[in-house]
Amino acid sequence: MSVVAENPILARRTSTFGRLSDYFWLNPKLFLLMLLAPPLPWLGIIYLGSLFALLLQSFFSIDEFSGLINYEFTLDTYRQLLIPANFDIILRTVIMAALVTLASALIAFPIAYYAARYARGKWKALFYLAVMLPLWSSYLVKVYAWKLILAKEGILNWGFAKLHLTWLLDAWLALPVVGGNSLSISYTGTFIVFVYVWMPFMILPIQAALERVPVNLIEASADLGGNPGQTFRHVLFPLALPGIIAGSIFTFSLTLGDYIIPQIIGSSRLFIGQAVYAQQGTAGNIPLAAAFTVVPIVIMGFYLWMAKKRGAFDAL
Amino acid sequence: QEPLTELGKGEGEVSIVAWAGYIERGETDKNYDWVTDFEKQTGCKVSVKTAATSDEMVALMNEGGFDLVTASGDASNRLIAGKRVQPINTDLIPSWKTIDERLQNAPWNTVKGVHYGTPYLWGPNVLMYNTEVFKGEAPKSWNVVFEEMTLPDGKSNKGRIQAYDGPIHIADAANYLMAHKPELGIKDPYELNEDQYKAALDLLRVQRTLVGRYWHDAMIQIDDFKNEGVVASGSWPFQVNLMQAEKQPIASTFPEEGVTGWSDTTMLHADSQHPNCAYMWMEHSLSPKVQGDAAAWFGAVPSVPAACKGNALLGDEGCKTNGFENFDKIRFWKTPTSKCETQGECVPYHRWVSDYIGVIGGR
Amino acid sequence: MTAVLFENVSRHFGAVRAVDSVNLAIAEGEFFAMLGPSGSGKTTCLRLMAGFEQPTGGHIEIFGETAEGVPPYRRNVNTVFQDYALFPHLSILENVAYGLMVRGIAKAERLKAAENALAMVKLPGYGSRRPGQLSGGQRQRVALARALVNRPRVLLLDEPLGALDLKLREQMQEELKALQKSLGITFVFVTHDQGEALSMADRIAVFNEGRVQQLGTPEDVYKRPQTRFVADFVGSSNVLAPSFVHSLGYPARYASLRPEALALGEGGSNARRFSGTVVATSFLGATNRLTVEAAGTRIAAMLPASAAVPPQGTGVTLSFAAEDLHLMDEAA
Amino acid sequence: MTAVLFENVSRHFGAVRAVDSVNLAIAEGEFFAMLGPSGSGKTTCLRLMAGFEQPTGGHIEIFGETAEGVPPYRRNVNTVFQDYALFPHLSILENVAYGLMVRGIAKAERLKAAENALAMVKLPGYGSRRPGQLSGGQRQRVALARALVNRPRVLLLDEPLGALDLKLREQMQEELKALQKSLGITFVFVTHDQGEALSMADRIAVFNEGRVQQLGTPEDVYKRPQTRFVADFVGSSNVLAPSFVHSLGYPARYASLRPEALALGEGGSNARRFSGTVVATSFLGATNRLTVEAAGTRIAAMLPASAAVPPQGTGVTLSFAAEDLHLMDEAA
Amino acid sequence: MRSDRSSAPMSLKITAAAGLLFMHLPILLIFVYAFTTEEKSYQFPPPGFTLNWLAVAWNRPDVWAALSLSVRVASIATAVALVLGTLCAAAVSQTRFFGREAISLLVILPIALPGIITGIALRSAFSFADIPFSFWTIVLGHATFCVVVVYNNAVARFRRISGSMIEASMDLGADGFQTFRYVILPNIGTALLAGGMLAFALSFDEVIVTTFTAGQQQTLPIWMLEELVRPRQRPVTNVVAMVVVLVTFLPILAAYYLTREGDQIAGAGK
Ligand SMILES: Nc1ncnc2c1ncn2[C@@H]1O[C@H](COP(=O)(O)OP(=O)(O)OP(=O)(O)O)[C@@H](O)[C@H]1O
Ligand SMILES: Nc1ncnc2c1ncn2[C@@H]1O[C@H](COP(=O)(O)OP(=O)(O)OP(=O)(O)O)[C@@H](O)[C@H]1O
Ligand SMILES: NCCCCNCCCN
Ligand SMILES: [Mg+2]
Ligand SMILES: [Mg+2]
Repeated sequence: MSVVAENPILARRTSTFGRLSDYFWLNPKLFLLMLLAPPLPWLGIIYLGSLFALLLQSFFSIDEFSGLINYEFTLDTYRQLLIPANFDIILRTVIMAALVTLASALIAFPIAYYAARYARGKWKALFYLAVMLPLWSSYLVKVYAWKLILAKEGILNWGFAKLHLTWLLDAWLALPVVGGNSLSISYTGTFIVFVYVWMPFMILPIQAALERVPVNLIEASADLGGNPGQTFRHVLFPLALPGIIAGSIFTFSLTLGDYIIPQIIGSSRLFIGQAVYAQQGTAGNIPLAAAFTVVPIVIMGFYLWMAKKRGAFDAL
Repeated sequence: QEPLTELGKGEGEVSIVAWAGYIERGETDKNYDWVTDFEKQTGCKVSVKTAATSDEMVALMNEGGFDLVTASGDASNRLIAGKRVQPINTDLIPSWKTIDERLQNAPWNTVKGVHYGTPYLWGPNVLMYNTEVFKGEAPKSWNVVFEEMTLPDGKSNKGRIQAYDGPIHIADAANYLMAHKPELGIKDPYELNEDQYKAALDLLRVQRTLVGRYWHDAMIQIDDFKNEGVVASGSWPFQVNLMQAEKQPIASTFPEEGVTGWSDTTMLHADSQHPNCAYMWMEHSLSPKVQGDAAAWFGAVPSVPAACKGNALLGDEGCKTNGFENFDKIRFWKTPTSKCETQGECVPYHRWVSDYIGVIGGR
Repeated sequence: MTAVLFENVSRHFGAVRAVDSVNLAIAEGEFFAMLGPSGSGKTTCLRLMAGFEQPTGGHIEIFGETAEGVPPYRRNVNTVFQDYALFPHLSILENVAYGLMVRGIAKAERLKAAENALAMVKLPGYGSRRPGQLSGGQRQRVALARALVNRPRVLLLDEPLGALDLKLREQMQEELKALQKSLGITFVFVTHDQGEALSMADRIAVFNEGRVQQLGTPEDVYKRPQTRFVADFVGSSNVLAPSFVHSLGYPARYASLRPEALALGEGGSNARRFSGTVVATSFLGATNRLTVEAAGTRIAAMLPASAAVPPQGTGVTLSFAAEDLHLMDEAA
Repeated sequence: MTAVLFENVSRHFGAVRAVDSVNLAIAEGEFFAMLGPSGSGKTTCLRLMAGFEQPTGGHIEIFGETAEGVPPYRRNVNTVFQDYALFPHLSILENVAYGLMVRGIAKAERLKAAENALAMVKLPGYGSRRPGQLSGGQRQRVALARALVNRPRVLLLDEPLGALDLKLREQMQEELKALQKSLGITFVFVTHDQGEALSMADRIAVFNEGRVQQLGTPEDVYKRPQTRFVADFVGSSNVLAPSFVHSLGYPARYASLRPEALALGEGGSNARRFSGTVVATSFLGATNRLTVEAAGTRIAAMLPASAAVPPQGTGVTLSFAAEDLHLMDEAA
Repeated sequence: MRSDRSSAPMSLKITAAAGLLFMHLPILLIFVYAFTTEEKSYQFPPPGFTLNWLAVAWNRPDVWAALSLSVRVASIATAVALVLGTLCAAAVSQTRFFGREAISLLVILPIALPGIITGIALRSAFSFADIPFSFWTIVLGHATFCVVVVYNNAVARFRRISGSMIEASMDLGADGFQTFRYVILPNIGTALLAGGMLAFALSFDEVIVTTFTAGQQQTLPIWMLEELVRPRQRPVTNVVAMVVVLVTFLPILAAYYLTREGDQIAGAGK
């Protein structure tokens, strides 16, 4: 049955791969370099390079009449970023992103919790698909579907009328700030659609985080006298937090940057994404557009840093 | 830059930045098609990028990659100043002579005697309204979109009107003030000193409280009139025509304060890759058939008076209906500059841009 | 007083009878061990006591009060989980103080109590660390402190020493035993390590397939196993078949014979003896293990390290005191 | 012939001296055990032999050939991993045939060899299953077959029985030993279980902190520990302080005294003896363990189960044969 | 793992069900309007039912052109993402080096930053480098943010391949390439497939980045945007959307089952 050599040390391999393999074994650093050779230039040079180039543009200015860029270092653009009209845009967007994130987490949590802790077997698969289907359905078409729902002549109004609840809707629309002429022309509408479109991004990370919470920690809490509410507050929630943070990277960032939703469902008050889009595309003011992008970059920078600290990357 | 001296063979394609409804190939209505034949005859395939505002057009031209643009007066001078467009050789455009003389040397297409493009269409910014709400009676004044009031149907105009989402709309406010606050001394709605400008913005701030959503895209405005309960707005004849074709209760009017308007020029990009096809298109665009069809479709006035006669789509009354005789009453879009004829020092366009964003944002 | 009473308690999961008609009466202050192979229902019994499972049949009382339907957080019973189940996001001190916190004890007071509990398990000053920064043995002690700080009337321990290595395990066994004595709390201890159960418990319940096979003192179950299963499972006893037992002069019943009861040679006049061939030997430090084949049966004998070990293949005679052979209840 | 030779081999990870100037000469055909506490460098030594680590100092030879710089796949040495490391995507047969496949042996031939190897580890007919469908003990045997099918000159085993439960572990110990004998392959076996090392190995190297503390036969290390560490680690010996040793009539040196060498009572005339108080007793089944405090030293004695156990608190005299006390090399 | 109490509290069931309903009703609406007889506006409830739009959509060449571009872009972007993501995952999980952490951050960045930033950054880089818009500029943008899904899937799987499995292979005589071929690839294969499918779906539906990197080319989402703003036959858009939902559903389903099974395989060693 002796089908292999008796030598304690086998001969060197002569095939190309064999030699290469020996070579990499002896030079692990070179091997690492080989692995990183394709992705690192792509992400580290092309992508990061583009980002830096963009940031650099924010230090130029634009000739107001002809719309051509004036390649001279200036902080003017940033001064412009902070004029009240622009600052409003930033504030409005960040508040919206925060609220959308909060609401997404609130709606996503029960779904994720159920899927993680109770759904089994076939149900679990069904839940997963039920989350994935809306997640991957065409973003644009979803947004337009909401336009139909929220319009003054739309389905929601129709439904409220059928239920004789139009007064309720009108009362809401009469409120300052959140109200408006119709839901599709109000912050309420923008908010609903943002939540709808980004919320699925929250479910899977929370579910993943919850699934990693060992059941016996929940039992331990009960064992030590914690009632279900206390167990949730002191054990489950803190341990699901990395998942919530991971999910909120998406909800927050996607809200910060989107320009399509507030354009279609909104009251013409700009969001950062629209401002960037408008400055870049409509006004051709690349420096100001670049300065606007600094806001999400800084915010997401902090966000990622915090997420990393909280171990949220594992839940992505 | 020296213009082309001789027309060569077509390059096979031409790309045009245009207003919605300006260049139709029969996709919405088979009868309105002035592209297919051109492509067949010249072998130049036409691609169109629609832009919703003049700013967008300027930005697209700055970015490059296009041959032609149908620029309004508030964009054309900027394009010329920025050297984004090139002078044209009118000799290469046989139909140049047929152009309405009022337009041949208009300040928005001719600088220091040099022509930058061929006039395409012109027209007014009309007041579009819902005939049911206004009980069949056209509103007399622009005040329905500037001041809170009860409309003939007994409900407030609040939340039921719209305004154009472009800084040039400040001129509409100034135009309104010319009639209602003569003490401001506005002579030209595109040339405003600080006080006049401030008064216009104040008026627009009032308007903001009445407007639910500003209109940016012609098609979306149509949607808003149909689905969002909007009943009055400054608009283009284009939207009016489309909705009337759909049997919507829509009409338009020239209010007593007069109107702003646009006169558009087909301009050639400085770095055009397909100048021959571009010249062919400019020539094509001046043919009475195209002029008439396009004017009919958009609800505009042709630049070639010959088009007013015998065009099936436009009809013989078409030019008159669309304002052929009102040329002098229309205050055409142009770019506000700091040096201005009427008062020496005016608020320049970049302030209009940022301040209008502020007004819409509630500042 | 009876701390925990099981009357015909069953817990079935579908067709699986995890716990099947178990009767137990654990006395107050007792160190009670549940011993059995994997899957025999020990953990399920413990979970029934803690309240994580509800019985599908029978009746449970804790200190005379009915326990069915009472959720875990309303039972004055605490558990030390096999893998400790420390809260990874809380410091050691917060872990230990957790039970007091959810009961609404003021912060200063509960932290002080937690400090004391940590001192009791010999981990003073470790309070500010996180569970991840402790070794297995230290975590085990934190789990213990976290349970004890609540002053439970019954402490349940599910293989608390399973994950520790030998040295630490022996040390913790002694500490646990001492702690139980000094506190006087009833301990219910689950293990599948017979040595651990024998050395620590006052009484042992031997489980198999959801049922209690034997319940008695360590000596009882070790020396007087009632079933073949117990004989085989508790210590590595030789279980002899009825025919072989008969040939030694006993009734034809199954019997157990401890390896250490066997000696080389003819033995005294009262001794019983049989002959066989050595098939294997091994050195175990304190003892040598001899495997002898006699009449087709393999029998292990444990000889003191001082005795000479006959080499493999030699014929030997082994003897034992007549009373060391234990006849079992089970018929042939 | 020397199968594996370590000459002053070191493997440092930064400041950590995982292996520190180790000298070993493992003979061909030997069953060699490496014993030591966690972190003492056993695994690192094994990995140096397999080629997963390169020494930072010293020299390694395998059957006389220099091993430094030779990647694992060119060493005719195979490893049985602690967690078996079976390939989950391959069938059992494909797992076992893997080594032959990558060497380019024809399919029919390698599958036949794999079948044979499976038969050798008593798993014939299991070839078509997946690793996930086997129990822990069965997987362990597959790992063994997968290594052995390559006819390695040295087989390295890293705590191969660590994950098995007691019963299975004892069974596998016997099987491994028998296999090694029949095949004649050199086995290098890592464990932290002293019992396992003592019962299985021809020679044992006791590791501590990256160094070999003692190298010898099981009897050597068990009965004649050279250092306190060895005495303490191998079996639970009593390590006696020089003063106490002196009081018993020996030179004032550290000494070890095995618990099972102690007996209750005065003993024979040659015996040494001391008196003390019983502080703890525990029943271990085959034996009783007595902890006695004498002159401030706690000493454990292992008494046969048959002997009566004096209750806690009584004064007792313990005796032992003079030669059972082992003086260590370490000075006071 | 031991299961929780067998059934969930009522309140949880209700909130979870309500959440799922919220997620699905609007999608249903998309489907409904694919069959309406009203062409110009979205009248509710729809005045009539017709299958006509399926045929109309089928015969629209612009739909096919956009679809074809989207499929080609998504395929190539996915392929690129597979290679880059796998290499990154291998480097991060199989080796230790300075800057390892930075790489995982770098990979996540394109998805963590809003698409509009990725979009205009690349666009201005293209214009700076005088690169004209083309198929490849779209692919470049998409591949950049698709890398992360492949990476995440691969890293998770690499983490579960015990290090000793790779050592076992080498120990048994397999060199680096053989180990990759016979051990690593079969074990990460399903994870890569799953990651690839998600990447495909992500690329297939991307509007914002595409807007900035496509120039005048029309991918399916760009076509939809145009169509939604300037509708000709509104229901056609819904038909296309519905078909896209149904078609993307298949790879998602497949990805789910692939990673499922993968879990069992990878977990079997424990
Ligand atoms: N939630 C459950 N659902 C189904 N079967 C279960 C459940 N919990 C336990 N079982 C089954 O009940 C039996 C007893 O399990 P239990 O955990 O009580 O055993 P154990 O004695 O603690 O074993 P171990 O020593 O392995 O921990 C086993 O067959 C187990 O599979
Ligand atoms: N790759 C490494 N990098 C840094 N330190 C290491 C590495 N491998 C091992 N060590 C350290 O070297 C020392 C010896 O480790 P080794 O794994 O050889 O111990 P061991 O005797 O096998 O322990 P155990 O019984 O726990 O397996 C330990 O302190 C360990 O932390
Ligand atoms: N359905 C997919 C939603 C689109 C999200 N795009 C994220 C890309 C970030 N650059
Ligand atoms: Mg258990
Ligand atoms: Mg080790």
